[in-house]
Amino acid sequence: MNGIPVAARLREPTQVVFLALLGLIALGWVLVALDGGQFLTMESVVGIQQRSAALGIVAVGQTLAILAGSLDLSVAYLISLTSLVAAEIMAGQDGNIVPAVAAVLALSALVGLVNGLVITRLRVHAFIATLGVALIIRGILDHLYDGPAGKVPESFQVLGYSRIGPVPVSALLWAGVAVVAWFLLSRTRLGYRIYAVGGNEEVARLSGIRTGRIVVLTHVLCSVCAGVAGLLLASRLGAGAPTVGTDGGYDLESIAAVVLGGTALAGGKGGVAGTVGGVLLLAVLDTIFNQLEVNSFVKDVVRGVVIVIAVAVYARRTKGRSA
Amino acid sequence: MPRRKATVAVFAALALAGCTTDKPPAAQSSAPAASTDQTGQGSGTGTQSKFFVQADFDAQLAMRSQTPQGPDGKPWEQAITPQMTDTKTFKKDGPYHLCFSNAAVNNPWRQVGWKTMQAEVGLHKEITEFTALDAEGKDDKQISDIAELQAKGCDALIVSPNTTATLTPAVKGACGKVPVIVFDRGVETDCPVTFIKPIGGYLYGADAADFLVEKVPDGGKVLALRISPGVDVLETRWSAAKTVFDKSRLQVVGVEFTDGDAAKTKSIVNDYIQRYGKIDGVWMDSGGTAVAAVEAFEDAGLPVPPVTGEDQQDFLQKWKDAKLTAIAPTYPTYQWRTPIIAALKILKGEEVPKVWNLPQPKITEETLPTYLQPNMPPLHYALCGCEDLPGFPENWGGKKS
Amino acid sequence: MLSMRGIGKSFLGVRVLSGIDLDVTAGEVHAVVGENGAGKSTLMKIICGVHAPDEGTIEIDGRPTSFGHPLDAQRSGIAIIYQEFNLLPERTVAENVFLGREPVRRGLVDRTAMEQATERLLDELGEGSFGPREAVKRLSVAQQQVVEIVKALSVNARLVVMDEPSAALAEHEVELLYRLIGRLRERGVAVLYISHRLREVFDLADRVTVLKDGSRVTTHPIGEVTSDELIRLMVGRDLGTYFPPRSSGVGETRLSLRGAGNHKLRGIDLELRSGEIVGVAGLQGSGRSELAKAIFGAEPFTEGEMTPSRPRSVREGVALGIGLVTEDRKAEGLALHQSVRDNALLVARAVGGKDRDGVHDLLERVRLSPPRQDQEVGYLSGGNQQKVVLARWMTMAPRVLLFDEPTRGVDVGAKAAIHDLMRELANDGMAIMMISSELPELIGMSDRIVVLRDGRIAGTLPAGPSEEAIMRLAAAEVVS
Amino acid sequence: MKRALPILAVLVVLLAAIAFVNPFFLEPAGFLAFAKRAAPLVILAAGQYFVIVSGEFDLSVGSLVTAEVVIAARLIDGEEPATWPVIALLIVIGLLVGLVNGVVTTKLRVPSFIVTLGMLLVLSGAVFLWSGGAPRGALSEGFRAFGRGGLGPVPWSVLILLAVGAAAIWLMRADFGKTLMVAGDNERAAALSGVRVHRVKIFAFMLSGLAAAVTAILLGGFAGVSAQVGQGLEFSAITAVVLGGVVLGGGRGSVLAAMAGAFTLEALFTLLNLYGISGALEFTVQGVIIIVAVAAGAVRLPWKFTPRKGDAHAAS
Repeated sequence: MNGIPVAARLREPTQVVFLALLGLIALGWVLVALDGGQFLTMESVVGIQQRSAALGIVAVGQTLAILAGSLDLSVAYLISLTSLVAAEIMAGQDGNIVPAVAAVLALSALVGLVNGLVITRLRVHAFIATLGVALIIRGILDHLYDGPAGKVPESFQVLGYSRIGPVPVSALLWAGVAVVAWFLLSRTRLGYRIYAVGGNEEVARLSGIRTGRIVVLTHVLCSVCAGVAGLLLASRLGAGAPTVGTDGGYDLESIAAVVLGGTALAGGKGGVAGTVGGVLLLAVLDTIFNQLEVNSFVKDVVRGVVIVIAVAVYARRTKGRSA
Repeated sequence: MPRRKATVAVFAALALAGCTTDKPPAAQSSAPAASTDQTGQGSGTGTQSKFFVQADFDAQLAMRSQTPQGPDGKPWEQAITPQMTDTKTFKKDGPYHLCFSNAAVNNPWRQVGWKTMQAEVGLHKEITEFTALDAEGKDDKQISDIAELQAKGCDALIVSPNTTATLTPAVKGACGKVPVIVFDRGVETDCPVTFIKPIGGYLYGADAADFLVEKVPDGGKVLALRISPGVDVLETRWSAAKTVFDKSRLQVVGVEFTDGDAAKTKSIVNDYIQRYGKIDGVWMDSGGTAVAAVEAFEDAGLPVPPVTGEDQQDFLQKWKDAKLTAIAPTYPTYQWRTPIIAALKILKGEEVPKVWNLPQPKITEETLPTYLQPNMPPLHYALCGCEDLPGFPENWGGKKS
Repeated sequence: MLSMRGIGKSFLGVRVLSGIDLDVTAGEVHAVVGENGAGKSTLMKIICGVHAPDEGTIEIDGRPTSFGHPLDAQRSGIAIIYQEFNLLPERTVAENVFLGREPVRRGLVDRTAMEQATERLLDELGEGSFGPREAVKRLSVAQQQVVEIVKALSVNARLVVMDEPSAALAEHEVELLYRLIGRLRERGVAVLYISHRLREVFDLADRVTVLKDGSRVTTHPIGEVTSDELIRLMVGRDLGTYFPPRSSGVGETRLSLRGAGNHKLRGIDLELRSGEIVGVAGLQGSGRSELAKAIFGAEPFTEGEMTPSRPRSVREGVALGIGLVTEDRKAEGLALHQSVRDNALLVARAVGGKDRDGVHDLLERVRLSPPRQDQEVGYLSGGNQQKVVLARWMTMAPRVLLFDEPTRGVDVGAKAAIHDLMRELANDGMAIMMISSELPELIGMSDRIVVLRDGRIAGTLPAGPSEEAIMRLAAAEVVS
Repeated sequence: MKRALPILAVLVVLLAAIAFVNPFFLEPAGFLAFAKRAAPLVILAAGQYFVIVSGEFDLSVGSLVTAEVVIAARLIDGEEPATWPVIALLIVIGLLVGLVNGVVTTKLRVPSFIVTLGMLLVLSGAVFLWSGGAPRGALSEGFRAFGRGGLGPVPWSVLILLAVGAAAIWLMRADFGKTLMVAGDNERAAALSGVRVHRVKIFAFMLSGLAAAVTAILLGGFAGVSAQVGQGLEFSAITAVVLGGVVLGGGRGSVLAAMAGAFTLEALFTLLNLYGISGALEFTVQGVIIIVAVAAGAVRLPWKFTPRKGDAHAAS
């Protein structure tokens, strides 16, 4: 009972997801070897990171929203919008990078603010509120853009393409966002309060926490993460694209990754580490499928089953402990 | 995904890049991109798309009358006004390992094409390995896929880009390492050895519009149905049609987006029938919902006016059964055979066209019987060029008849 | 430090408190005792800022104060420890203790400081069984209580209000509580201690205030009263309240238990007979509600015999003709957004009972006023809500009906109506078991009273025992 | 009925606005055409209602509709005699998918949001895996008749809608509906009254699956085979239900109001179309209206006296 090691702060599902990740890598190794290929080549390791960076960043933001007992279905459209805003403002000019990044961050923060205020002030269920905002952004996108637009200067594409050894810059960005979020959750008052609000809003209120403000802030942060993902994608694509967010399925997939990482959908429980594991798990799964050239329909089936089983396992563990 | 039948010529793409730099350096997010066509109360065709490039339009229409070079009866090996390019530097001995980065297989057109390509690969014994990655319609994944494929020791890389501008950097990156063949949608670089495409979207849109201009009496009301806004390659089809309609005496009473949803299409057509009493022609930017549009007239108990469709079996069948006045411009799926053929030519050091313009026939009342294949599934594309391939028709979902 | 004068409070026109005076001095353990419904909880909620009083004044250190929010009370140095803890199970001890007021250094939460401070407080309380980094969900109930107390101390509370703190604790854990309260007193913290358990009151308190029917009866230094006197002061009210006449005759045995038990109950022998109302007394945590739920099948017995048979589920219980009127109407009894009719017909619908038209008569029979069937239950008074629950069970004409605190939160008129109904049902041949912490009710209604203590039957008393007799059995420690 | 009043009022206003622009709408044929168009979504919303009122979500209905249409096309393959057996099979599949959703949600205690999200992925993957990526085969004329044909001037889909609506209302008045409501409102109280909460919820999911099957039959009939027939329908259905004043979280709202919500949504689309709001901005308008409607708590009648909730509950 006494002297709980720091490691215990890694909540159980986090361990499960990383164990599952190791298991999956081992399994992938065997399968790909049987198929006559090599699994963890330099390219596939880089590929895993590249593939997971954008989803990873969105999922980190989504983690915050879900921890606070909310969720955000508007991220996919926001990503498309921010990629376009970034590319259009940059317009191929190095000098425009800073204003473009600033505009994207401001815009996404604004969207998050709207999400948060609609949920807390107008008391609309997060599901409906963010779905509504998603529709609003979709209309604006459709109205303003005919297709990919804008141009990202070469220097900004460093973000999407360069790498340091086996580590792409985009993965570093993701790691940075994750570390910041982890730091926020574990070392700042805001983080503590996000857990409190998601865990039990009444307890949080009785402890003097302004719960509404916390929810709004997490939505701002979640949207900003989506904005950062939009920037990353703009740099990858060299332009903004009105369908990049929805094609990537970043809304439901980010929620799936968060839940796969052991964060409870009801909030208050989980963390960024698990989400990182969840995203990596999905990316490794993708890589195995890629190596084996499995068609995308099988992938969907496997993904769906994996997500449900994972959450069922977490539910079982929780039950076992409380009994 | 509606972005199915992509086509942008390299120069169109380059012009597009030019177009974006022409834009005012947008200072805020609301910097208006050229707005899409507004659907006013029968106010006509709206403003022209920013994607419209007159020179490309003219070039494509000119190709319509030119005779393609190449073997008869094998349109996938033919080319229109080819500018050959030398490939000796890529020459190497077989066997070959070909790689393919596919944008997606998420719609029937791509499904038919993908099966055709696989069958084409099966024809060539010298291809011992064929690695294909499906980007599932995600630009970001396709960029990673292209990078991953370069590491697989491919002798040639075929790319069907998910979007034009956004895949350019990835393709550029690959060009230095292997011969790259791009088809369907283009990229904004001329580094690929060859770019394979049918003539293009302007021709598609113009073929359909010309037909209506011819068949619909002056002053007739035409409804234009588009899949969705914000899809670059579909813009060319519409902008060409718009150009044609603007010169005609037809009245375009509406330009509507259907999301490629048959039910929505039917509802929209129904609304227009109610509002205007009579619609004299229907223009469509793709065929997926053509049958639904026709059925809307049937269900309303009205004669079906001249319509445009595509080479999908269900439309061709409907055309025959209901004796429609119709035309089906095509964006042929046989283009999926050409990249394999091109890759082998390149690896054998034979010259290939730099821009490989494939013929882009339209199905007319006269040619309808040739293309109609009742044993094929409803969403099969007639111009697959796959009839002579092994496994036909079962692999394409058809029945032996 | 705390001084209250003339505090009064009403809910929906029902007077709950009137003219309460209460003084608490620093370093004092002040016990507040009284029956259920005497107004203790309301008083506590006023002290802690949950409710605002309708009349009267509160002074802290001589300064008049009014609390609009629990936080105001907290800032004034008052902390409350509820029966249900306000803790986040997923978070650590230290995080819970400093929730909402985390220490910050250079913009970051100073976890070290937080954990050290928690550790220090835990040490001061002599608590070494867990550390500040332990997740609260891993702690026992007693340990969670310690966390609540540490939380109170960390805000430098000068007055800690404890509402039935021992209710959820096992015997050995109560020792820990004693020690904690001792430490609080040493630190000069005042403790307002609400309990039924007189032994605790005598062990801990410096002074004791007795509440009855919303008024203060008396305040005494503990040395000046005996437990018998205290019991008399608490309960010694005029029993002139009307109760329906007792049963005319007891019939066949409807249900009997032999050595029945489960995780909470041991060796229960009990018979419920037609026409008889059996009262069940016991302190909180003695297993009263668990007994009802076990008989009913919601938390089934795992050992012993029950005839006609031992239900393993609610549906089996219902099939045996057993009904349960639960203690917590809002959490376990009613679907608050549904209509009276839908709530009343719930059991009939759940088990496929046929008689639906009778519900109107039933609602009239339970004297629902007005007997509107389409009203949302959430808008009814507590008494009417209880009548709806009762009607629900009457639809299936049960052989045995179990009542858990049937008149809690019910106004006087409805109370009498419910009592009448219970007797009526017994006279119609039903076997009735009634759990109540209101002794006069128990005495007035029961044909026989079973007293539970620590999950066992401590004794059975015939009709009309004295309240003292019940209390002695229930809280045996006092006299033994 | 009373709970459905506000949304019915909104619906009447929208319908009036449509009729103002398009007088044909007032004629029986015009209105029937609208009802026919709305029928699939209304039926789907009715199914979704059961799940939502029990406190759960069903995100799988959209891909279920697509799957059903693809299955129908491949199995019928244009053969008239296959129509009825395949329709029976579709209904079984719908019920089965609901059963799995319900069992995993209740017995394995996985949040229904996740369960049905997983089901969405599994269904869309599995059906195209089976059909080889694109729909194949064809629907028979008999099958199409449900979406296209009619009994005299009345479309079959309207008749089916009426039957489904009546059945849904009847179900909600029957024991099942009442216990479902209570299970969504207070699961514990329901269980302690002998309600088999798990079974009731599973049944709700099965109803949603059944509604998806019927929707698939109507949509497939109306518009033919398509690979994207069900795309986004799950969100439309949930939106419609919520628009009808049904509360996410369970226990409140009527099925009539949910269906009226679906009608309203459909009327809104029609209206935006008629007034020539650009196809692009349509979504924006839709998003704003949904948020505003839900924020306004469209359910509560302003003129109906109800004591403030806190007061009544505080005293109990």
